[in-house]
Amino acid sequence: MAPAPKLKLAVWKFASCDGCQLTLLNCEDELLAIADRVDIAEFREASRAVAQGPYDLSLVEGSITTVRDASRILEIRRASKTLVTIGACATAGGIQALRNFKDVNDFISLVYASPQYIDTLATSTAIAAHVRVDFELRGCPIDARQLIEVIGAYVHGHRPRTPSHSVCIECKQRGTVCVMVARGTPCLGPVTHTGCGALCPTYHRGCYGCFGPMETPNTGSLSEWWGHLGVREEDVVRAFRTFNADAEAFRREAQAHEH
Amino acid sequence: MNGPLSPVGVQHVEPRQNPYVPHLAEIVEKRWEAPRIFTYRLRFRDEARRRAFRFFPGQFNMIYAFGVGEVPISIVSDPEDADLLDHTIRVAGDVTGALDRLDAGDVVGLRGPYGSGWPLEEARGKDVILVTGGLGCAPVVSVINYVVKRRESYGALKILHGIKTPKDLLYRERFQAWGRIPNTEVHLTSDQGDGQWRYHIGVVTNLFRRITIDTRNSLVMMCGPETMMRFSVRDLMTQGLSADRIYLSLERNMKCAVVLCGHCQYGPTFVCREGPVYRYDRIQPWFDVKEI
Amino acid sequence: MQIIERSAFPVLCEALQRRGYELVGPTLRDGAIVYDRLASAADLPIGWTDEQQGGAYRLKQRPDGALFGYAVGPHSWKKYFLPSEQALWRAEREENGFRIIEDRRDAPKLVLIGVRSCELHAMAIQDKVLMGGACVDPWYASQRERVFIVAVNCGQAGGTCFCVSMHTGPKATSGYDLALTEVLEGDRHYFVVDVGTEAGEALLLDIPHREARDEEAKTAEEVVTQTAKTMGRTMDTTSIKELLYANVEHPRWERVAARCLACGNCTMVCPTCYCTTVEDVTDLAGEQTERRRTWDSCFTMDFSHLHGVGSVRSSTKGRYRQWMTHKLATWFDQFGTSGCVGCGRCITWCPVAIDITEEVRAIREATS
Amino acid sequence: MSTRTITVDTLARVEGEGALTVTLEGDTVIDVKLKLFEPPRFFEALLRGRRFEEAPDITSRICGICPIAYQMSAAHAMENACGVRVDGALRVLRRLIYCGEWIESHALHVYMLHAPDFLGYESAIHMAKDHPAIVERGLQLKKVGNDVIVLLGGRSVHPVNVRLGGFYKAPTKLELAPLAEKLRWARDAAIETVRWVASLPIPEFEQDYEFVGLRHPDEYPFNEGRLVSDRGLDIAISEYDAHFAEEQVAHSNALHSTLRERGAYAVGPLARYSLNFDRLSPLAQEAARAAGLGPVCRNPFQSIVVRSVEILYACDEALRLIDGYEMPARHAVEVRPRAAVGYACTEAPRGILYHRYQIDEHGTILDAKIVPPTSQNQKTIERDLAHVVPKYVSLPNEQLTWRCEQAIRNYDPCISCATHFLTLTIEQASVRT
Ligand SMILES: Cc1cc2nc3c(=O)[nH]c(=O)nc-3n(C[C@H](O)[C@H](O)[C@H](O)COP(=O)(O)OP(=O)(O)OC[C@H]3O[C@@H](n4cnc5c(N)ncnc54)[C@H](O)[C@@H]3O)c2cc1C
Ligand code: SF4
Ligand code: SF4
Ligand code: SF4
Repeated sequence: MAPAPKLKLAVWKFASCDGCQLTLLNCEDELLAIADRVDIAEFREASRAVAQGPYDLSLVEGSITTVRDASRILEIRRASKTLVTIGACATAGGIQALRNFKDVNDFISLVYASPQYIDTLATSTAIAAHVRVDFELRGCPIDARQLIEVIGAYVHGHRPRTPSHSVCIECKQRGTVCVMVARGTPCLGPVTHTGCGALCPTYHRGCYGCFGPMETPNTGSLSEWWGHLGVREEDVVRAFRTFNADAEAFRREAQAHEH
Repeated sequence: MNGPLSPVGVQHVEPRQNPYVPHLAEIVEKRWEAPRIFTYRLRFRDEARRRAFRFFPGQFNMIYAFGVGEVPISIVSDPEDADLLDHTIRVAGDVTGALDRLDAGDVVGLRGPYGSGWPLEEARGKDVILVTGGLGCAPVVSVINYVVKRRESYGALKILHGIKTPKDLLYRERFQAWGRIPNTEVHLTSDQGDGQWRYHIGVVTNLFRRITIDTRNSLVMMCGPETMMRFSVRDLMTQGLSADRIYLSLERNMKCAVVLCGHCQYGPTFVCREGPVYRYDRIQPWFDVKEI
Repeated sequence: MQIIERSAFPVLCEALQRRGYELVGPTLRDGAIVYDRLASAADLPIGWTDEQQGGAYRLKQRPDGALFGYAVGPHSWKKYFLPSEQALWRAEREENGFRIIEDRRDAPKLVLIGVRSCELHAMAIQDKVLMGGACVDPWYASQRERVFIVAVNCGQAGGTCFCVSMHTGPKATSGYDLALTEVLEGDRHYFVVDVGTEAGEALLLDIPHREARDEEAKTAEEVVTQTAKTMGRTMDTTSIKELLYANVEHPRWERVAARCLACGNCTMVCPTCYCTTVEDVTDLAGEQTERRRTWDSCFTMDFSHLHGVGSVRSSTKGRYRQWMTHKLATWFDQFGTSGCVGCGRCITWCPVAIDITEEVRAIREATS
Repeated sequence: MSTRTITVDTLARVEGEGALTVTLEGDTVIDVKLKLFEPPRFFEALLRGRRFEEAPDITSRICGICPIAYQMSAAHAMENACGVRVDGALRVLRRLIYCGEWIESHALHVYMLHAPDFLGYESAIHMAKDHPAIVERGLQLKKVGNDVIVLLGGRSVHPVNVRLGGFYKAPTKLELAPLAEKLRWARDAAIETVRWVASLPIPEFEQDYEFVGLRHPDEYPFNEGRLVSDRGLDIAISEYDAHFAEEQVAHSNALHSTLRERGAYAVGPLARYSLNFDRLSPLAQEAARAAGLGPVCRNPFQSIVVRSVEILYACDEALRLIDGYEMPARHAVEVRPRAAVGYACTEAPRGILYHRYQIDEHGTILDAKIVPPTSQNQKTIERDLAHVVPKYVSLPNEQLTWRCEQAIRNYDPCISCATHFLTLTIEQASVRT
């Protein structure tokens, strides 16, 4: 039972807030152990040192929003044996994908004095829309325990064990009281992918869906129930249109309520 | 439908023992059967455990790979020689993948035996018809080995095996060898043929027309994809075989194998308790229902 | 029948604490009455009640100082016997293989305060599942041996309760050390006590109590009868197993599946649902691993995953049918009892108010 | 005269993506370009039409390193618009969670991003090989900061508990208690940190800045105060736009923030410290003096010391806050929308973060403006570079480049923040395969 060989890791960034990469640095207790087990070949946020590819494992943060990035991700894919996307930007386009529902030129001129200089694509898209992705780790931001699980899984050669059921199951496992049933607070937990530890309900707040859709999201039934709770149509649209707005199930549900 | 209907192995359980803890077993030998299919010959480290271990063909063990997980795998060796336990494993996903990375001398966790076995006592003196499909033939290999070793106690042995394409044929030599055993027929069929395929072409149920089935003195044992078994059962019954003469081995997701985790429910039964080998009439109402 | 005055109730708790028991029982938290550790009887939700409907639960203040004036909440006692997470064993890599280590400790001594009749039945059902077979869940068994149960006969039915239909309440009939009926009459506030075990009897000796008068015993009886009359829900259980077996392909399954979120809440809150999954949790170096068991639900895709097949029950229809049929039908064949005690939790805590009694009714009506 | 160029294709150990080009003719710097090619994400535009209570969660996604700063600026600006003040224990909790962010962000910068420069390591992970105990201390210190955020906010990146008017759920006094023990350890570790960074080889490099920061009557500033400078600026936050402007600079196509009357200015730890030394706790002041700092510090390379002093202050302050905490009666004050404009400026770890929102009577956001610290410092960073390069011009390119990077990292620039409004220059940086 020889230990697995050292894995060559690269961390890449596209349009994002850096929070998912930071999650790796936030594994304070494990960081040096990780550095022991993997060879960090490229991780700009943490190191000047860069090593040439190919890489065994590439962690990709951020969405594709420019022509340059659309070609850069192709090169990264070619250089990576395994490519894992981390976070809502990389798996669903992130909050910046809200532009996908509007005319991007309006956005540019709102923010910039000289819009003609801006090079940006009309959409913000997930990495999987451009290249083959081996595994998607959800969350805005990702969860540190899950990130360690993913790295460990590739170090030891099995698939990451990150369940894809609803937030509710984790919520109940923690013994949290359901905010929707006990307070009438609209909650996206039943259609949202687990992984955060059911944070929002624990803090008495409805889940806002930052891990994106769960494995079999019945968004229509939930929206209907929200209607009984007094949530207006436009607020249903807003709820599905945040950090995972362009994830298919959420996109469809928002569209269904947009009049 | 209480209690198992097929023989159950001697399960040695102490009242408050932790049923999830496996025993360590050493891989004595790793033998390749086909690409991505291998047989482990395992031996418990603990001598007392080794001595106490008794099983029936058709039963399974839970095999544990360090740090990855545990999976149910049938025992294919002979029950009279329970010192060394053979398990034929097809590399499927995580756990079987991790098992594949091990080799002779390495250690796995092993607990069992669990579930029901094939009706080999009842089959004495009768014809035994084995129907298998695809890659799911490991459990019936134990029957073949058992019958072959006690050849005179059984009637005709008819082995029907269906695959999708010729390249899915595993153990070609073994099939050929079985075919040479007295009073034994082997019929192979492939859904599609190719230039080299010299056996039948078509689905496995077509083979029923190739053999004579003594409906009063035969037991059928089958194992394979559920769809294949569904069609086979239907065909055999139209040929006059009664439901209580058909046995099949089923699979369901399994976590504990000791009726504690709920995963392997099959209608009113548990595959780890009433199964994996079921007499067809006992599950007949459920067998045609989707998503049971 | 004995009488304990309200004023002596804290003494009962203290007497148990003196015997080395930790108190667990209902208490207010996060907008609901949950089960948790209690420092003393003062932590009970005194003067509170709940209102329950499908998908809705609200706390309300009561005009009186009742200690147990509410129905069951989101938690069930199973969390103490079958915790949502349990380490089964761990292992360390060694020169020639690995070493398995079991860290088993004795379960703590707990006194469960305010256990309802349906919950006692739920425990009896889980006893069959987790201790009645060839293999016993040792953690469950160890905790079951180390509890003292103070049951309470329900003085009020919840909006989603149907124990009367399931023959599991509202009066506790077995499985307790002491069973109390809380009586509030004008300014009198007392408990009528049924003794269930010798341990219960011995405990009584430590606290002020007296023999109940006939009219007191009758009042207590009256409380329970009244509760039985006001059940929030009913379910016709006549030949229910046969009904469901005959209707595995009923169109109603599709209709409920259209509403069901497959979120799994119903299984999590159900006091009898016991399904678990097991996973290895490993360190990065791959030197240590722990086998960890967690609550699972038949509503997840992974639950019925088979390699090469995917999820056997990939449709919500298949999963809801599995759940309900298990509760009300297959459970009988598997364990010789119903899997449902009529506590109503799955109705209250279903985020979209799917109602098991309603589903049974729909299938029954369409069939007859 | 010969021309020499220093280029860094992708800056490392900063948050976000940027590049640097310095062009020299002989010993004279003729051009400095700090290009931020992080793609823009249009936050100000996508906020339009959203509801006012969404601003804290949405804007926190501008930056994963300082989400609290965004949540605080957004919440305060909306409360300002609606005429609500958050006081008492809720205000205490807001200061406390900000302390957490300062500790985590500063510890990250001091140990993981900046210190390796002084000792010549590519990264803290490389540094850990020779100095394991130091790096471990830094990680644990950072962790205590995160622990504060996690307890109050649920998670360290984009915490979920902050809302307009306060929190979704305020902790009990008992729940806060375990933090105190960790913070006491952290305070000691911070004292050690100040000592250690003061011993690093810090270049002499005094610069002349206009320091801009918040000033509060009796506190070291986090969420409130007037906006002041050491050259006489003293304004209410609502006057920000009258005094500050974004300027288009020909060489980089980037918008730089400037003071209308006087041009470049500096925000961040140096500015905050120099404007508010008298508001630091005695322990922090003492540590600063022992480390050789005066009440004003104009050497950007010493920012690592100032940051460490601020870590110490944040630990000290957090302990004080926890000690005096009583759980509030309500988790949040009600904030009712009204048609108005709201302003707020808070002290993010990297300096002031300005938010301005216009909302309508239903709480719909009509207009948003966000000015993060890094864009305010950008002009000052370029100026520093123009002075650093001549000073070290005799160094070989590789070392001079490193020195330049270090000078940029003095500011702990956060490019993810900056580019939500900065024009970008596309650099063809390719993947090394
Ligand atoms: C009674 C019984 C006997 C079996 N005998 C054999 C045998 O002799 N040889 C052989 O190669 N295979 C046999 N199998 C199938 C074998 O158990 C699966 O191939 C194996 O579990 C796949 O695990 P994995 O981790 O490699 O795959 P993954 O796809 O990674 O599966 C993940 C997990 O799901 C569960 N799971 C997936 N597929 C199955 C399955 N078919 N049955 C039960 N659990 C599953 C397991 O817990 C597994 O660890 C048998 C299955 C059963 C139920
Ligand atoms: S199925 Fe529903 S009513 Fe029945 S015991 Fe479970 S939670 Fe209670
Ligand atoms: S209903 Fe589902 S979760 Fe509950 S015990 Fe049955 S199979 Fe398990
Ligand atoms: S019945 Fe209700 S609680 Fe159960 S899975 Fe469906 S939606 Fe969730």
